[in-house]
Amino acid sequence: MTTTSNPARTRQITPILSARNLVKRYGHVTALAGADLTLYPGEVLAVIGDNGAGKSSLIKCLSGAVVPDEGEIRVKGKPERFRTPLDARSAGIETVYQHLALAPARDIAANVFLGRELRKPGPLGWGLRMLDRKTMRQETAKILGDLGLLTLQNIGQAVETLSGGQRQGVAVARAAAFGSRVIIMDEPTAALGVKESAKVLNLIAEIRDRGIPVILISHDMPHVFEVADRIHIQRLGRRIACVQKTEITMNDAVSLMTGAQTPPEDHDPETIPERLVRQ
Amino acid sequence: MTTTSNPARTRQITPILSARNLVKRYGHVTALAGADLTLYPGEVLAVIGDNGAGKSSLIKCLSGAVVPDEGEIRVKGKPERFRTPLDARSAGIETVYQHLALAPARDIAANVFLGRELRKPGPLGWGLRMLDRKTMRQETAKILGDLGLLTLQNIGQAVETLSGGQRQGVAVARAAAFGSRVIIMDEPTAALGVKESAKVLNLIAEIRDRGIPVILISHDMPHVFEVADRIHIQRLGRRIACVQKTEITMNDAVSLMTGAQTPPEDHDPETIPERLVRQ
Amino acid sequence: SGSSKPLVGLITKTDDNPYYVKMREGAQQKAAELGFELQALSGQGQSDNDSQVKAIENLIARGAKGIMIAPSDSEAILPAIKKARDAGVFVAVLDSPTNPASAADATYATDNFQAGVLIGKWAATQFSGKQARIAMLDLSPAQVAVDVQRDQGFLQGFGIDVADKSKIGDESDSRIVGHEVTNANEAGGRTAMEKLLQRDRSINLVYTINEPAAAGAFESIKAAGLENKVTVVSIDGGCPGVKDVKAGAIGATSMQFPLKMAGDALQAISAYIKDGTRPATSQGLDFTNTGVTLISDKPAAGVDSKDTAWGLANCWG
Amino acid sequence: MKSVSPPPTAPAPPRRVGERLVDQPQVPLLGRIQRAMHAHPLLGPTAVLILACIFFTIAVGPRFIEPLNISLILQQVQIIGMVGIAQTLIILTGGIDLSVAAAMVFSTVIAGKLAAEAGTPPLLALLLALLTGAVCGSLNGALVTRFRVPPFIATLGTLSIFTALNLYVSGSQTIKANALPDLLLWPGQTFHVLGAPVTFGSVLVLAAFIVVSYILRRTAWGEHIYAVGDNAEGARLSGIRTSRVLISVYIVAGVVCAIAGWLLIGRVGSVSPFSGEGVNLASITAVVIGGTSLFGGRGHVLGTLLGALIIGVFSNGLTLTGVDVLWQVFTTGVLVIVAVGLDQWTRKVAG
Amino acid sequence: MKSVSPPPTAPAPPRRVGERLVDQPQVPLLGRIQRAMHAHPLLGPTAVLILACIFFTIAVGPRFIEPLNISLILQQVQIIGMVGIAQTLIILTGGIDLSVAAAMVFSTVIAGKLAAEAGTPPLLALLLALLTGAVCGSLNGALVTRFRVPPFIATLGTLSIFTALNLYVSGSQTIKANALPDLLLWPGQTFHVLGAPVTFGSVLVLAAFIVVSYILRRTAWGEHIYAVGDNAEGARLSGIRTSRVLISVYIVAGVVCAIAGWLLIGRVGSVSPFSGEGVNLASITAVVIGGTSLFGGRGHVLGTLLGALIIGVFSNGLTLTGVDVLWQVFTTGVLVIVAVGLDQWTRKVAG
Ligand SMILES: Nc1ncnc2c1ncn2[C@@H]1O[C@H](COP(=O)(O)OP(=O)(O)OP(=O)(O)O)[C@@H](O)[C@H]1O
Ligand SMILES: Nc1ncnc2c1ncn2[C@@H]1O[C@H](COP(=O)(O)OP(=O)(O)OP(=O)(O)O)[C@@H](O)[C@H]1O
Ligand SMILES: [Mg+2]
Ligand SMILES: [Mg+2]
Repeated sequence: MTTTSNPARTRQITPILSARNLVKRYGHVTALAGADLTLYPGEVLAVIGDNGAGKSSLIKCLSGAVVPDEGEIRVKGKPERFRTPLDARSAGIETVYQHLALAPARDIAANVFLGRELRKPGPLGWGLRMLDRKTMRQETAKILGDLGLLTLQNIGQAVETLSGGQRQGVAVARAAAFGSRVIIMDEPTAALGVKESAKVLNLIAEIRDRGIPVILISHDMPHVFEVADRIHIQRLGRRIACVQKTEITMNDAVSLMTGAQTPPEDHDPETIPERLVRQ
Repeated sequence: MTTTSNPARTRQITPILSARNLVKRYGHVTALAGADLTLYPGEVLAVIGDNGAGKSSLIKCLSGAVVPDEGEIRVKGKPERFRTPLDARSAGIETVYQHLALAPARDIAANVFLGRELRKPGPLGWGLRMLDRKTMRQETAKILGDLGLLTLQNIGQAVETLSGGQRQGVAVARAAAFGSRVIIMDEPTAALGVKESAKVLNLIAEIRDRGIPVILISHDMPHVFEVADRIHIQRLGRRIACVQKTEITMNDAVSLMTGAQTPPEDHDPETIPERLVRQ
Repeated sequence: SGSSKPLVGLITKTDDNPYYVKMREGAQQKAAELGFELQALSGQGQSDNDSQVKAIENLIARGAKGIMIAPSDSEAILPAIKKARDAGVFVAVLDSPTNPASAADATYATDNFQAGVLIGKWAATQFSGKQARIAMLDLSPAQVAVDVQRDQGFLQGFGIDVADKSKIGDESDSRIVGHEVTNANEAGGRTAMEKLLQRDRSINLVYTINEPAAAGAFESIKAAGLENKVTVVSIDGGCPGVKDVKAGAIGATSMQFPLKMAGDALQAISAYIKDGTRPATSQGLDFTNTGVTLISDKPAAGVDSKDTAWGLANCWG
Repeated sequence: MKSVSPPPTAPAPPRRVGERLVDQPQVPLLGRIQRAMHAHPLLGPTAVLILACIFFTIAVGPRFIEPLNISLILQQVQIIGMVGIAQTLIILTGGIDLSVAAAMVFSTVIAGKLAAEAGTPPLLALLLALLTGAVCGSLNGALVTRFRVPPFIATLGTLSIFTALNLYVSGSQTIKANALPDLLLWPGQTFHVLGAPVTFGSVLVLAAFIVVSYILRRTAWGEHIYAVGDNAEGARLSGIRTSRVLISVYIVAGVVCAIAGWLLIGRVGSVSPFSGEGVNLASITAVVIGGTSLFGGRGHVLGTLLGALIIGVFSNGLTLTGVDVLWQVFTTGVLVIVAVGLDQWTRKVAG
Repeated sequence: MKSVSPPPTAPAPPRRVGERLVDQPQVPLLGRIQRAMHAHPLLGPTAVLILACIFFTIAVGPRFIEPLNISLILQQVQIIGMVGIAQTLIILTGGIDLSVAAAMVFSTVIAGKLAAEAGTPPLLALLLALLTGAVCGSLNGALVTRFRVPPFIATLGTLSIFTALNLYVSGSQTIKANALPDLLLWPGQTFHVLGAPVTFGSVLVLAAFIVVSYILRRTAWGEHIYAVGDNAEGARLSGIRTSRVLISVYIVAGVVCAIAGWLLIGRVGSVSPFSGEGVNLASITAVVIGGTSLFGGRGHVLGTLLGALIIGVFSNGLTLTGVDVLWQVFTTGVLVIVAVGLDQWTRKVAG
């Protein structure tokens, strides 16, 4: 990808994922009141905002979990309509949901491979369609081990018997193992320990370095400022600002997010991440 | 309460809540392998530890949600056997669980007053046993307003339609409104926004200042160091250390917790909080 | 199971209908007299063939010498009966003949069609010169054999063209207001009657599948204040039913003799075990007709009947 | 009457702008209906009931809607309605009760035997019948809470047990009205409203619905029933004695079934050990048509009243139109599906 | 036989210490049984089955356990077993199917009518019967997924619909064996094993259990069925086409019911529109006794086989002991509760 550092030309980079004017209402509650979002290739976009600001609703629209009442979603500039999570997944968007999308009675490997199970090689696989549980277990152990996310006594445990953080680890591992074009994480570190959180932040940086952009929702400002390139600030169902991490302090971000401060008149939420500009 | 600053006498303060050698096994998994805990009056005790270290299991034993296989729990020095959460609640122990104990289809007020509903005054109340929904709504609105925990569009919303953070706010508000002797919070700020987290930390300090001790489980070290008096470090189902906040750095705490460092030989996890010593 | 007495099984359609309960009690008594051990089994409903098949198999396995069965399905039961007979078990069919009746060693049954004809004829005499408006309270939508035979028998006895004799409800006679199902119990009878009365309040003649249904129907007739305008006829001959005849709630009922069926069948089994004799069938029929008797306190010319005093002395329970 | 046109200068009513942060936008009519129904869950079944009444009034003629027929429908649904109350309570806790009909009939047999044969005073016989219901219910409750047998299996088992006891005690004998005291037959007595006879039983059912509705919505016990059905573990952690709530619900349900038995005696005019056929399934159907979730925690007992009425109206209306029984069965099947499908559609808005 | 005592110097087997972080402490025997049963959920029903067999062998004598009687029991449970497979699939998704028996009978009527009256070639008639089952199932599936009608109500409705169609098509007439082609009667044919006649139907059922067990445990489709029943929304968010899974399950269940219909023809030796009474409840009972949760997502189809056998053994054993039908009803009720209660006890360890 070629870009110049001339700010006038920055607009020419096509966002890999963008949303315009999304509206989502639940009965009398308006979760999204015309929200926008722009994600450029290779960046980590943090989404921050108060509780109930519509962060989860926004990413649910992007991942096909809910269909917005109004608004448009584009992938690489092409309008898309995601009617199911599978649509988004086939478009290469992998998501870790806040209320984890796990099957509690199934074991960890089954959850990691849910929806894309491996079959045995050879006739057992294509003839008898036999699952390759052994490989799935091994892969799972490997993924979890590599990520260092879980201190597990028993890999065959049902997910419902895991501790809160262990469950979240499973969900993150799943997204990380399969994400291809975009990875969205809704508060992936909320239940994680210090060590594990650090691992997830590392992981996010690694994924970005592999060229895959990440949307990260988090309430943890130090985490956000550690790993994000740009920060999308959501308030009352709308994006009120989106700034380079380097252009804003933590305090200002919090003020914007809580409404204590408003963004400057000339604020342009679509600026290209510096990382890309620098390239 | 009278105490001297003579360390030799500090042992004479009776812990308000203590646990000795708790063991809890789930099938092949050992969640608690002889855990201790001591909570002194008027202190904030933070419990930290890796995912799966047994923090939630520990407080579930203290709150009567599970019955430990072995070990002893004392309230004000008196041995107690909590067979149900109600037993613990009658002993004045109020808990915010990590997997929130809410009735998702009920509205916010019903959840806040669950199990201790208010009845109308007069014959409607004692004769017809009529609930005073209006007062419960008003009280709820007041509690939530005072705590500043929720930005809600509709107080009559079912809890299942709330955002992750809003739900947590409801659970915290409930415990704070009723706690009488001890309040236990299992990761109360995990899903909360910056502003709301700050409110909860304030709240914890306030509760402590009212003389009610608090046990706080959290993965957020800055939060822990902001509000705790002593820090209980849990590892592999056991308390490996319990130190004054002033005696330890964040880094050391994390090292202990992750096993990168072991506590000194002469470490005494039962020291009295400085706050009390100072009084 | 330790007894050395020969074992005989009795398989009824249900275990809760008083008709079969009485049949069971009668059989128990008779079996004790004849020195049999009797085991009573039953299906789970008026049309439950599967349980009856199971019951036959289990009785064969238990080494029964004779089986008495009131088949729920007159045809589907045949292979099981054949299996029993092949195993040397004497099979007596009670109450409802199999189709064909020759499939069993003996059959003791009411001619249900005849039972219907009797009340139909009796009703016809009550309505000579008067326009009848008829409500038909049947058993179930399934059109099982008893249901069809009684219903069609009644209509034919009354003098209505029944069209297909094996089908309820294909008549085109305007005197019939409608058919409803009752599940042969009081509550069903009441509801069905209410509905038909609401459809047409000029109903003055009610056919009912059995006496409990008749009792229920009469409740709703009474509630509508029509008890003096409506005549109810029924089939069964249970003691509560005969009392209803006596009290005027039911005009006439066809009495059957379940105790006689069971008793005769046990006698036949006993004889067969002793010397292999097989009973003969009633003349002109392929089964042994245990008879039906019309019970009414309003005897009608041209129809034989007995009064309720006789009925109470001979009712089955 | 003189039509009054508005004064031309009348000021437009003041519009409260910005009251909500985000203005409620214009929503199409269909959407608005959906939302209203979502906010008021009884609207769905009510609409189905009204539509059914209109349909049958057109198909059958005014005879369908006259007070006499309405009174009849009420009488016909009183048993299902009363048993439906018991069933609603249990389904709200996340259970199901297959033994309701058996418990009901068993308590009628006890009452009848005692009053007609043992010479027990009528009131005492009635009270003992209610006690029988309570005992049946507490057996179910004990199995569910103490022995953790799932309600479906526990009540399937007690269904067999009660049925057997019932046949054993009654000897399958019907006890006729003339042997029964007036008290037991009282629910079948009528008084007149608008020239139509109304039974005390019908009134009793309506009263029971109002009382139970009050209890469920206005008392702590009701609140706890919903909470237990919604999230049993959460309710327990919140300090609700879930076992005690469950046991009490089963006992109350048993008593309600016994009251239904009383209505049954009044309606049938006798005590018959093999009444109550189809009442189990019909009661569950009424509950579900009324919008109560089989997973517990969501629903309303007045919905069950509407559900029972819907069943009654269909069954009555189809007969009056003269449809063959075979096609009545068919149509009932279709209608149950349509009624619930319509209700589901109104809920979709919650997405 | 000479008893061999261990050589006194044999070294103790090497103990792997510190393998787990926390050593598994000594657990009392009862607790160990509980744990074993928890780890192997089929142990509970298996134990109940074995206990029942031992009990009846003592009560009845060796006649109970001889091959002839075992073969008989197998024949008697084949319909419940086959329908139980369909029911298990649906219950695993969190649903319930009340129309299984009606769908089964309807497909037999279609096969019988075609083969005996329309002169359709036997194989074609059989295939069309299976197709009928598939159509019945897909109607249920469509109602559940497209119109969001809860499975209980959807299948309650289709139960009425299929029953009516069934009576209509068959004209309530039984078709006798001699009018039916051999192919349709084939499942009732026997061959001999250990001198006892075994029907092909029994073998077919056992084979079906093995195949479905394989599918559920070893294929992605099986995995998805469990996931949908466990957490439908979570499965959807994980990219599983939940509607497609549900529809396919209902269709397969319909086909399995049609196969059960074939067995039914073979067993009864005729096509009767009134068969299948009690099969609905019995199939659900078998599933639950087998340890499958009515809330979906947990359980195993082989448990259903055990459940069906337990039902069959009780019903056969009670008859052979000569218990009267009244007390058979009673005992069956008690036994169902005890069987499931025992199973629950073994699960308590999960806390
Ligand atoms: N299914 C639903 N029904 C009704 N209201 C809903 C539903 N889902 C979300 N909402 C409402 O929409 C608003 C936005 O919710 P959302 O979950 O998007 O917030 P969020 O920014 O993710 O908050 P948090 O940080 O607490 O997770 C909230 O007010 C919530 O109550
Ligand atoms: N019901 C259960 N069945 C089996 N294992 C369980 C159960 N509950 C907890 N465990 C196991 O016990 C261990 C301790 O769990 P616990 O929830 O106490 O951890 P925690 O310290 O609270 O972790 P986190 O910070 O992630 O919440 C974990 O390994 C978990 O898998
Ligand atoms: Mg969120
Ligand atoms: Mg925890």
